[in-house]
Amino acid sequence: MESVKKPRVRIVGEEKVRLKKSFVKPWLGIKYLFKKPVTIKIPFERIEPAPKYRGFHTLDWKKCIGCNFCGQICPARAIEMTWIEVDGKIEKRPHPKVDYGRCTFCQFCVDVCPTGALGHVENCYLTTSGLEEDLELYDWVPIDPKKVQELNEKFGDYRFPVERITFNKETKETTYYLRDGTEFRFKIIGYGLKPPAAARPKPAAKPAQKSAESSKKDESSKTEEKKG
Amino acid sequence: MDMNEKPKVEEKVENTEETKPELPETKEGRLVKEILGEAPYAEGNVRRERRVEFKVPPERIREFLETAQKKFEMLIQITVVDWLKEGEFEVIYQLWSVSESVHAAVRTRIPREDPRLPTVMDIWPVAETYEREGHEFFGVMYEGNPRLGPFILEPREYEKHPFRKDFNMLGYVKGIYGEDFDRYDESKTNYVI
Amino acid sequence: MADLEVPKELREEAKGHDMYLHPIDKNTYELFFGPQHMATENFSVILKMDGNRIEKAIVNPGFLHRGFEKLAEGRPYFTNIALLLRICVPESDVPENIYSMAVDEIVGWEVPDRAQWIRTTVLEMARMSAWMFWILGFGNEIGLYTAGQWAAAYRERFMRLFEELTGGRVYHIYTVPGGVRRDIPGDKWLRQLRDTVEYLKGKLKDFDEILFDNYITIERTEGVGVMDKKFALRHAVTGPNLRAVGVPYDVRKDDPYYFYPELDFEVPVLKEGDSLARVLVRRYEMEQDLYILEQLLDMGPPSGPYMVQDPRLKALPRFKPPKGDAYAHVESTKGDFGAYVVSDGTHKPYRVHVRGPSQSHGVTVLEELLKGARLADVPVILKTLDNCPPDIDR
Amino acid sequence: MSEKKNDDFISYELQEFKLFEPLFRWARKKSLWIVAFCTGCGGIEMPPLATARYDFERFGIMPNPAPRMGDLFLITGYVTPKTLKRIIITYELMQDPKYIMIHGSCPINGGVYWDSYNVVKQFDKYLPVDVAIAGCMPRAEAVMDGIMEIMRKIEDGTADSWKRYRENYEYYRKNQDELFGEGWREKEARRWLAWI
Repeated sequence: MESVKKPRVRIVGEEKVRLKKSFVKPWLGIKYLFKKPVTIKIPFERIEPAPKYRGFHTLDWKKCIGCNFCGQICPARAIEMTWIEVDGKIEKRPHPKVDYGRCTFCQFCVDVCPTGALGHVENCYLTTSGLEEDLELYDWVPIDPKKVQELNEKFGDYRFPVERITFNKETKETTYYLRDGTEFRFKIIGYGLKPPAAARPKPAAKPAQKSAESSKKDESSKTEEKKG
Repeated sequence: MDMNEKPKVEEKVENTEETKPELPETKEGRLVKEILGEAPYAEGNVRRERRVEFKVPPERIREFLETAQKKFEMLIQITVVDWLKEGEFEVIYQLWSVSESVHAAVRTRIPREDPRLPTVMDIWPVAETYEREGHEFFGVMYEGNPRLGPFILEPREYEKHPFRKDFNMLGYVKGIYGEDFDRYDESKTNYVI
Repeated sequence: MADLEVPKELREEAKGHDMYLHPIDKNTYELFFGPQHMATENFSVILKMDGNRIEKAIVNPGFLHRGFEKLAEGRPYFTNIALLLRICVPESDVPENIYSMAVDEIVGWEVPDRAQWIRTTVLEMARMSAWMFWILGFGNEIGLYTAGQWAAAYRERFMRLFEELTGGRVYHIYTVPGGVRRDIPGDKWLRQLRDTVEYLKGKLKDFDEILFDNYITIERTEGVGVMDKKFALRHAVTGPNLRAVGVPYDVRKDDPYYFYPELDFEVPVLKEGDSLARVLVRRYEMEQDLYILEQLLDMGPPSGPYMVQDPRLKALPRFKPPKGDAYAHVESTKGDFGAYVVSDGTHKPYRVHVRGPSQSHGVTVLEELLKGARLADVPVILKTLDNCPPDIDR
Repeated sequence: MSEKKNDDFISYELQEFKLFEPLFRWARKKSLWIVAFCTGCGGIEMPPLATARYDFERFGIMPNPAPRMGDLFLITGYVTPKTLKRIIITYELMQDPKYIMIHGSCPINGGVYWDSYNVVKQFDKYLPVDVAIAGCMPRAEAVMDGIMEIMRKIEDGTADSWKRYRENYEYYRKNQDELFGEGWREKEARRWLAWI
């Protein structure tokens, strides 16, 4: 096996790699006693995440067209399209609901969003207690980036913009208690690409086409499920 | 798309050749020729620079690997690919030659029903680990390896050989963790794409 | 000592209760090392001890098994990046790169120069931060905690650079088939990288003083866990562990990829094959990695796109490469990290097989090296082999 | 749960010492010892936290390998059934009061491994949880934030996962047995003995 020498590989042996063992040298580390520590004293000091750090999502509800590209690219199947009713008015398109119990913060969904409705901010802190009802906070329809920006400016820490989410399983009414005290209520009337029964009769042309498409897609997803 | 992909692979070969001034084609070619000279039952070809592959019938795989061992010192990996439609397992012994810097994929196909292969533990002792893995995830029997059995998995999953294509993962997960293992109201327990 | 055998009546009683009593012979006993031990990182070795000597060791992996290869078969090509990088946590760029390289080869993409430069830099940065992590682990195992404290602090510099470049601290999800996801954030970032390289170059001398020259390190590692060349090759040991037995095999030299053919660096080789040799080889490689980063910075990023231009990329979730298969590997700090990808023409890979370097040196080699070692040497052997359990489990 | 058991654990906070309870809480908060069983990938953020950069020893937190001396169990990432067995055994070895903090997506709802056959989907079905933090991986600062939250909760007495585990032991035990099968503790021990 001495033939392994190849012309391009520059091999360095013994003489350069080996060191001398020493008693004295380790003591030289003492010099760092007199230097400024690198520690970030967390409650008193803060380091900010880098710009464009992949944190929580934001969603411009007006721009979102409900195409489910984000749901398709998601490696964790964290995104579910949700039909929403705000103040008695049903949103024309479904919006993605992101589950931080699954999200990997890869932001591929942001990359593929065709209208740029889905975005992300640098916020990265979300701490709750471990009770079932507190963990509801991890599943939300992202709110408007402007609102998040406003909250960030107000509080200056990179926390999750919502403090508490209550979800009534019977009436499907969801309330977001934002950090600045405002409440944001809406009703979730269904999931999936297909408009739910409540939404179908009211809007006329567009959702009907949509439903035809989506039913096709649903079928394909079902076949996928069988394969998997 | 499918049509113009094959010429592209060949283009790649030419491109990589340019980066190295010596004649790489001859190096791999000579190596393949030398091995095929000793083992005429195998087929061999050069994929690209530093990549060669062999096709060997399963009965003579041990014999072939003993021959190949003289040139390829390391067994990098044993990959099992489950071709469900053909009803076959493709077992790929990936070898690396330290002296020649060539990667070889030695392919053999065995039936899916009764997958048996002789062990190569005595040629490369590291094969023990790879074979245990292949046995665990695909159920390939490597005859002569004494340590086949649950290795990474626990016995419950081990019996299922989870990497086989006909293992229904979602169904299995639903069986263990409950039909609706999603915590939230919208149950995301199916695939979207 | 013969009296220690289990009394007959006790054995009978145990039988009635469906219990298993192990006959005790002499001083032999079993010791479950891990998965809670800090040196093992979710990995367990069952040791059969005779007094302080290990008679037999059985590796018991699988605490981190998630079935990556099966999961990857159920997800589209690009999405798999976000999944596969979790195979190697300390240097998550390595699985990203091998997978991307293999897919590039299947599709036949020629990755733009700028993307190649960025990938090379990212890989080297990942190597450097993984070395720092290794110093931390190794220092802690032999009781030199100071070195670990420093190394963790220096690693944060690279973490910050990664954060600015990729948007993630540990999981970068940055290299994708066909290029990278973001461009370099600007010249400021390059300047910061150069500063960090310069800074660490100075600090390596400190590490020499406190860790590598240290009397304690040498006493603890010399002559422990010796392999010879034939053994290492037959067991497919790669990376620094192989270089420590005298085989100058480095994927960056032997199967060059990206910008490595244009870079000039040395491959350190020692002949002893004991733990000390493995440590020293690693120490020299740190120097070389910093030197490589310096050369890359001198070269400067080539201009051009950072992602391959292909109309197929518009429908990202449904991107379909042609049929084919490819094997790609890179040199990680643990050794030769490879991925074998088979495509059947659909939008999901047919099979992805990842070869983690610890698969070869973490099971059979470890079992062999532990035989006859003392209990106190177990962490040293584990750390100098640089065993990474997720490689084995996947 | 029978009242007898309830009495049992309440007797831990002895009536005679009720006066000193705030002092005990303060002491517990200031000396959280972590069981150094870093499961899953989040373990990589522990060394920066434990060393010079973030240095949680400022708060009296210390990684400690012995479960008997530990107070805080960090579930740093996904949990496979094989690990979960060890986690449960380790958790039961720990002395009361003990706290659990879960990191990142995976223990909450499966994370990226939502369809994996070998990853536990909802950790709080098997063991009670005090604090959960989001992120994949959570940044070191976010982990710090979670630890601060636990300290706050210990001080005002709302960190009660260990009490919940005692009160609802049957529920947790049932879930554990459903996942691993009846009698898994004895079986597991025997399997490894037979192995050697």
